[in-house]
Amino acid sequence: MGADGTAEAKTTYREAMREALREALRADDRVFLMGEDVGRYGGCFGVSLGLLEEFGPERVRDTPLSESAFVGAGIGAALAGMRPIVEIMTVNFSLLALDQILNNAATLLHMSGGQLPVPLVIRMTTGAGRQLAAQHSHSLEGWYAHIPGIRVLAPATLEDARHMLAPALADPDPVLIFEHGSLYNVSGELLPPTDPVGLDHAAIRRPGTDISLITYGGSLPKALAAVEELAAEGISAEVIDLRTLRPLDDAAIAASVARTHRAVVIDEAWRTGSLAAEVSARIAEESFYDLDAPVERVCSAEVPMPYARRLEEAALPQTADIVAAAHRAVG
Amino acid sequence: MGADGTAEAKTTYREAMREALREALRADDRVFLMGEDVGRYGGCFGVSLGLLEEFGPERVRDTPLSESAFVGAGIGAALAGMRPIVEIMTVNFSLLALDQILNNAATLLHMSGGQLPVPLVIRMTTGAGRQLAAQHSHSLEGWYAHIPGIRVLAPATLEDARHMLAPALADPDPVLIFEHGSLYNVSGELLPPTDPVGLDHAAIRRPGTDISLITYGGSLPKALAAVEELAAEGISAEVIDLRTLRPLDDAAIAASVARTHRAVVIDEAWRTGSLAAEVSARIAEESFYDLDAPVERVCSAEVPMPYARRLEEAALPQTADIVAAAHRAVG
Amino acid sequence: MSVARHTRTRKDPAHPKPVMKTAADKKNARTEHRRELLEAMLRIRRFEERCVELYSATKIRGFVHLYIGEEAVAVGVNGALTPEDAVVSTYREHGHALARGIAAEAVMAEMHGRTTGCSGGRGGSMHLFDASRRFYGGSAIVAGGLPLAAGLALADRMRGLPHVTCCFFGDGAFAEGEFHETANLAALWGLPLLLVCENNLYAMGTALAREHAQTDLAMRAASYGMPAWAVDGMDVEAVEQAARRAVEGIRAGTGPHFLEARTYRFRAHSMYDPDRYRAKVEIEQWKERDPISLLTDRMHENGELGDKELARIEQRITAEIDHAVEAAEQAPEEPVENLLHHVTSASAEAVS
Amino acid sequence: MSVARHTRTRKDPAHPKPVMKTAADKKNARTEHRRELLEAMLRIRRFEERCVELYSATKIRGFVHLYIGEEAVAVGVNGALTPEDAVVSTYREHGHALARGIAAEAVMAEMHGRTTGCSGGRGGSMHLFDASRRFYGGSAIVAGGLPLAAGLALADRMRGLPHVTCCFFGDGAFAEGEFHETANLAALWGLPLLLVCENNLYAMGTALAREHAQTDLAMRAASYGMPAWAVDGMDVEAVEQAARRAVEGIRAGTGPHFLEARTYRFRAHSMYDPDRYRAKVEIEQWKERDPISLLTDRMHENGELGDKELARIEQRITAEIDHAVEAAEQAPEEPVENLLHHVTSASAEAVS
Ligand SMILES: Cc1ncc(C[n+]2csc(CCOP(=O)(O)OP(=O)(O)O)c2C)c(N)n1
Ligand SMILES: Cc1ncc(C[n+]2csc(CCOP(=O)(O)OP(=O)(O)O)c2C)c(N)n1
Ligand SMILES: [Mg+2]
Ligand SMILES: [Mg+2]
Repeated sequence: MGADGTAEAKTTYREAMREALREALRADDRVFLMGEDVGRYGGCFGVSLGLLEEFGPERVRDTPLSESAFVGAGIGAALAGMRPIVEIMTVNFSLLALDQILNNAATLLHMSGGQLPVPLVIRMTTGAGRQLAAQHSHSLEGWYAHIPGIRVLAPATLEDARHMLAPALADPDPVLIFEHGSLYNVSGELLPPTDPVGLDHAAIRRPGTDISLITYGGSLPKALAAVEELAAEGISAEVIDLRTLRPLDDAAIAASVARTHRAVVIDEAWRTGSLAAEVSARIAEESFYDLDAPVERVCSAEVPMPYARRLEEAALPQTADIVAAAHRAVG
Repeated sequence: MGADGTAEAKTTYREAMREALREALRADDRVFLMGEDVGRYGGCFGVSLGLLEEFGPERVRDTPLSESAFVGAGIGAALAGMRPIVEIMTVNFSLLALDQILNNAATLLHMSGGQLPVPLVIRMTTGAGRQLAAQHSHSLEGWYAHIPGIRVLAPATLEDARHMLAPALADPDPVLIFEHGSLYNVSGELLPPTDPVGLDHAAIRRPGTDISLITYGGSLPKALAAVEELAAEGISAEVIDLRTLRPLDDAAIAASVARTHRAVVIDEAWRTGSLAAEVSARIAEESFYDLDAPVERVCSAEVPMPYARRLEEAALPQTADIVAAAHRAVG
Repeated sequence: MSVARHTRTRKDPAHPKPVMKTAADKKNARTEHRRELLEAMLRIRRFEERCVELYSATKIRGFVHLYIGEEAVAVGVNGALTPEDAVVSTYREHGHALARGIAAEAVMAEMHGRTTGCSGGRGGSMHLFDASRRFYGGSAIVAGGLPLAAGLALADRMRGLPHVTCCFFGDGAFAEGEFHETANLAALWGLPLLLVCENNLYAMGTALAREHAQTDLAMRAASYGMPAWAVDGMDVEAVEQAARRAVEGIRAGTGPHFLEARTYRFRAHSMYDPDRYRAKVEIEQWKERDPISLLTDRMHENGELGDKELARIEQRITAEIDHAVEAAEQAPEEPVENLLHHVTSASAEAVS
Repeated sequence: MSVARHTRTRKDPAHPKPVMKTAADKKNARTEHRRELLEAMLRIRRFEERCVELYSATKIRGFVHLYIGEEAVAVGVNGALTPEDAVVSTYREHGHALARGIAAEAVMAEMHGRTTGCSGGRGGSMHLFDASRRFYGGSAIVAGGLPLAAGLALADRMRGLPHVTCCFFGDGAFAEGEFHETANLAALWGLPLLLVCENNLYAMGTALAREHAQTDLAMRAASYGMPAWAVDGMDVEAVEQAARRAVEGIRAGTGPHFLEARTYRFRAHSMYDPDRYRAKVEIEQWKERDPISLLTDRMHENGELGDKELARIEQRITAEIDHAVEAAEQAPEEPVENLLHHVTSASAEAVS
C-alpha cells in the first residue's frame, strides 16, 4: 500500500524490460527483435512474452539454433538500415557469436574508414545463482568490455531495465546489454526517470563517506545489503553502480574514491582478468595518492560453477564477503 | 663467429618450435599435430615444415576450415588417451573455438568431479606488427588467462620456444601456447637449458634495481631495448618475463616490486581489460606499501588495428612508450 | 506439426532367421530381450517421474530436462553398443545415462548435489559423467558434444581399438555450425562415429519447420557422404535394429553413420517451460504411440508378458528408485573447503 | 587434382533468341558486351600484376591475396547485379571491388594505406569497402561475411526493397559452421541472397578432397532446399548467364540461390605462400583455360576483337593503373593524431 492508502503498482525487472521492448517496437518501424525462442515461447526467461502476438512474426522473429548466423544477420540488417535487437539466451552461448561481435560488429566502422556504423543492440542474460552449473553460469561481460567500438550496459535497477534500451537503440554503434538472471523477478515500484536516462554515467546508489563499494548488475543488491550491515557498525559505505561497463565512468569512480579513500570492487566474474581487475587497476593508477588502503576485489572463486547449492554459494560473491572486504579496507 | 672462431649455430624461434614438435612426436606415440595447413603447406607460418614428411598424415593432420570441430576433436582425442597438439592459425580465429575451449576443455575435469582430465596442447599465433589490420592482429591471450582450469604460456625466447612444449604435454590439463608472430624470425644461439624448464615461474631477463618492467611474449624484445635506453640515463630497470600467463607467478612479481618499488606493465592487448590490468591490480593490491609510484601500463591503443603502417606503429606499444612510462614512474 | 510427418520412416530388415537354434529357443531369447528393453525404458520413465516430484519438493534444482516419451531411443541405441564403446550426450541425458548402466543411485545423488553422485555433485542433471563406462556427459551447450565425440572416435581409431563413439543430439542442434563441421570432419576422416539425432520435432518452443528450411534431416546428413536413415523412435526394437545396422557398418570401417530417431517428448522442454507452443491434441496423439505401451502391447499380444510379471518389474524399479532417493538424501555434501578441487588435476587435493 | 574434376559443370541455356532487333543489332550489342566483360577482367588482371610489383617494392604490405585466374567469376556475377544490389566479399576481393566499379585509384590508395583509399587506409588489401556502392567488404575471417550477407538481405526484404545481396566465399569457407548456419537461415526465411562459392579447388594448401567428405558443393547446398548449380568459372559468359538465372529467381521471390563457380587461382594463396602443395603441371593445365584468353579467343574467332582494339583496351587500363599508382603514392597518410577516429561514431572527430 502506498502512503495514501492506494495500492502501489509493482513492476518486475522482467516487465520493465518487456515494456522497453514494446515501446521500442512501437516507436520505430526499423526496430525488430530476433533470437532463439523470443516469439512463440515468449523468451527463455519470459521477457518477450506477448510481443509476437502484438507485433507479428516478422518483427518478433524466432531463429534457429545458430548463434553466429543470427547475430551476424543482425549486424548485416543494421548495416542496411534496420535497428535490430538480437537476443542471445545467455552469455555462455554468445561465445558462438563472439567472432561476429568482435570481428564484424565492433570493427566494421573502423575498418571501413568510418563508412559503416552498426546500430545494433544485443541483449543477453548473464550470471549464476540458480544452480545451473558450469556451462550456464559464467559472467563473461568483462570480455566484451575489452572490445573497442562497442558499448556495454548492465542495467541493475527497474529504472535502468526500463529506460536504457531507448538510448541504446539511438546509439549509432553496437550496444550490448547484460541482464543478470537473478534480477528478472525483482519487483518494486517503477519510478519515472527524473533526468533523461544517459548511458555515459555511473550512478551513486547510496552515498557514503568511509568506503566506496563499486559494482554493477546482479551484485548491486548484495552491495546494498552490505551497506546496511556496515551502517550498523557505523561504517558509511557509498555504492557506485557502474551501469555502463564500457566505456567506464572514470570520473565518477575517481570522485568517489577521492571522498572515501577506500574501495571494494564487486564483480561476479572469476577474479583473474575480471572487469574488477580493470577497475582496481584504474583506481590504483589514477587515484594512487587518494588511496588509504589497497583496493579489495570481491569476485567469484576461480572454478567452473559447481551444481551443488552450497558449493555454488561459496563460489559466488556474497554480502558477507563484501562486508569482510570492507573491514579489511577500513582495517 | 663464436669467441673461439667457430661459426655459431644460429637457430630461429620458428626452428626451435619445430624442433620441440619433432621431439614430442618422436618421444610419444600418443602425440599428434592437427590443424589447418599444418601438413602439406608446412604450417601457415612455416613452423611444422617437414613434419608431414617425417611423421605421415595420421600424425601431422591437415584439417578442414572448422575451428570448433577440430579443437573439439582435440579435446575428445585427449579424453580417449591421445596427446594432441592442436594448432589454430591465429588467436583471431580461435574465437570460433572458444566455446569448446571454455565450456569443454577447461570445464570437463571439474564438471565430472575429477574423472576427466584433458591433456591437450593448443598452439596459436598472436599479436600485430605486420600490417595485417583489424581481423588478424588482436592479442586476446588475456581472455584465455581468465579461464580457470587451463594453463596459458607465452614463450618469448628461443629457449622457451624449444623447451616449454615438453612440460606442456606432460601437464594433465589443457595448455594454451601463444606464439607472437613477430618472434618467428628472431634468431640466435639456442643455449641448452640450465635447469629443467618449468612452467610455474616467471624469469628475470635482466636484473635491475630502480624499476620493474613486467611483460611477456612479443613485447619482451621491446622491454629489453628500453632497458638499454634507460641504462644510458642511469636508470637500472629489471625485466620480468611472465612466461606463464595463467597461473601468474605472483611471488616473482611481488619480489621484483619489493626491490624496485616501481612497475611498468607492457602488454600488446588493448589496455582496458588486458592482462596488464590484472598484473597492475595485483601489484597495487598485494604490494601496496612497497609502491612508490602508480603502476604504469603500456598497452595497445583501443582501436581495431589499422592497416596503414604509421597508424599501426602508433597503436602498438613501442620502446619509446616504455621509456616514457618508466620516466613517469621514476618521476 | 502432426504425427503423419513421421511416415517416411524407413523399414528395417526383418529379424534374422534362426540358424541353429530351435524356434522355441529363439522365442525365449527374444522374449527375454524384450523384457530387458522394457525394464530399461520403465526405469527411465519411473526415475524421471520421481524427479518431477523431487523437483517440486526442491530436492533437485537447476535445469532439469525430461526424456519421458523418448526412452526407446536411448534404450534401443544402447542395445547396439558394447561396454567399451563411448557415449556423448546432452543436457537431456538421464535416459542415456541409465540405459548405459549408470546406477539410478549415482544419477539421483548427482541431482541431489551429493558427493556420491556420478559427477561428485558438481554436474547436476545436465552434467552426468561416468568415465569407467565411457559416458562422456552431459553437455549443456547445444551441439557442443559433437566435436568431442569426433575426437573420441579419432583417438580410438588411432589407437587401433575397435570401438564406436555414439553421440546423441537434437533436431535443434542440427542447425548449429558445430554439427555440420563435425559431420564433414567425421565423414572426411572415416571416423567410427554414430550420430544419433533425436528428432522430437521441437527445439525448446521452436517447431522443426521453423528451425529448418529442409526438415528431412537424414537426407541432409546423407549429403555429407555418410549412410543416413530415419527410424521410428517410438519403437525400441526398430531403433535397436537400425542402430545395430549402423554400428555394424561403422565397425566394418565404412565411417560415420547417421540415425534420425523420430520421437517426441511428452513433457515440457524443462521444468521452467509452460509449454505454450504445442497443441494439447498433438501431445495426446503422440502419447498413443508411447514407446512403453507400444512394447508392452506387443508383448501382451504375443503372450510374452503377464500382468504379474509387469507388476514385478515395476516393483523392482520402484524399490531401486526408492533406494536411490534414500541413499541420495543421506549421502554427504561436499564440504565447502573442497570448492576448488578438480579445477586442475593438481587442485584435486591442494588448492591451486 | 586435375582439370577433369570440373567436367560436371552444367550447361547454361543458349543465348536468348532475338525478338524485335535485327541480327546485326544483336551482334553489335553482344560484341559490345563482350568487350566490357573483357575490359573488366583485364583491369583486374593488370591491376593485380602491378600489385605484385608494388609488393616486391614494399609499397604494399600486409596480406595480399591475388585473384588472377578467377576474374571471370567477379565480372560475370557482377553483370547480373544492379548498382542497388549489395555485395559481401572476402580477403581475396580486389576483383570483386573493381568489378563492382570501385575505382582502381581508390583500391590502390587503400593498399598504400592512404586517406584516399576506399577504406581510408585503415583496411588494406583485405578490407576494401564502399558504402555508396553497397560493397560491404572485405572480410578476413573465412566465412565471416556470410551471416552479415543474410542480414543485409533480410533488411532489404523487410524494407520492401527489391535488392539482392551477393556473397562471395571459397570452397574452404564451405566447411565452416557459419556457412551452414547461414544457408539454413537464408533458405528458411526465403532471403534474397545469392551465395557464390568460388571453388578454386584449394583452401590455402589444402585440396578440396582433403577438406570435404563430399566434394560436390552445389549438390550439398541443394540439401538446404535452395536452387543450386555449378558453372564453369573460367567462362565469363557462362558465369553471367548462370548468375542472371539465379538473380531472376531470387527477385521472383524464390529465396536464396547457390552458385558454385568452378575456377582456379593461378598464383599462390598469398604473397607469403611458396606454393609447395600443387603440381606445376596442374597449374599449367588450368592456365590453358585462362578466362581472359578464353574470351579473347572466342571474340577473335567471331571477328569481334582485333589486335588493335585489344591493344587500345590494354593501353587504357595501363594508363588507369599508372594513374592510380601515382595518385596513391602522392596521396596523404592519415596523421597519427587521428588514430582513434572511427572507433565509435563519436570518435570520428573527438577521441573517445
Ligand atoms: C548453444 C546453445 N544455444 C541455446 C541453448 C538453450 N537451449 C537449451 S536446449 C535448447 C533446445 C535444443 O533443441 P534440440 O537440439 O532439438 O534438443 P531437445 O531439447 O529437443 O532434446 C535450447 C535452445 C543452449 N543450451 N546452447
Ligand atoms: C576462420 C579462419 N580460419 C583460417 C583463416 C586463414 N585462412 C585465410 S584464407 C584461408 C583459405 C580459405 O580458402 P577458401 O575459402 O577456399 O578461399 P580461397 O582462399 O581459396 O579463395 C585460410 C585457411 C582465416 N582467415 N579465418
Ligand atoms: Mg528437439
Ligand atoms: Mg579456395
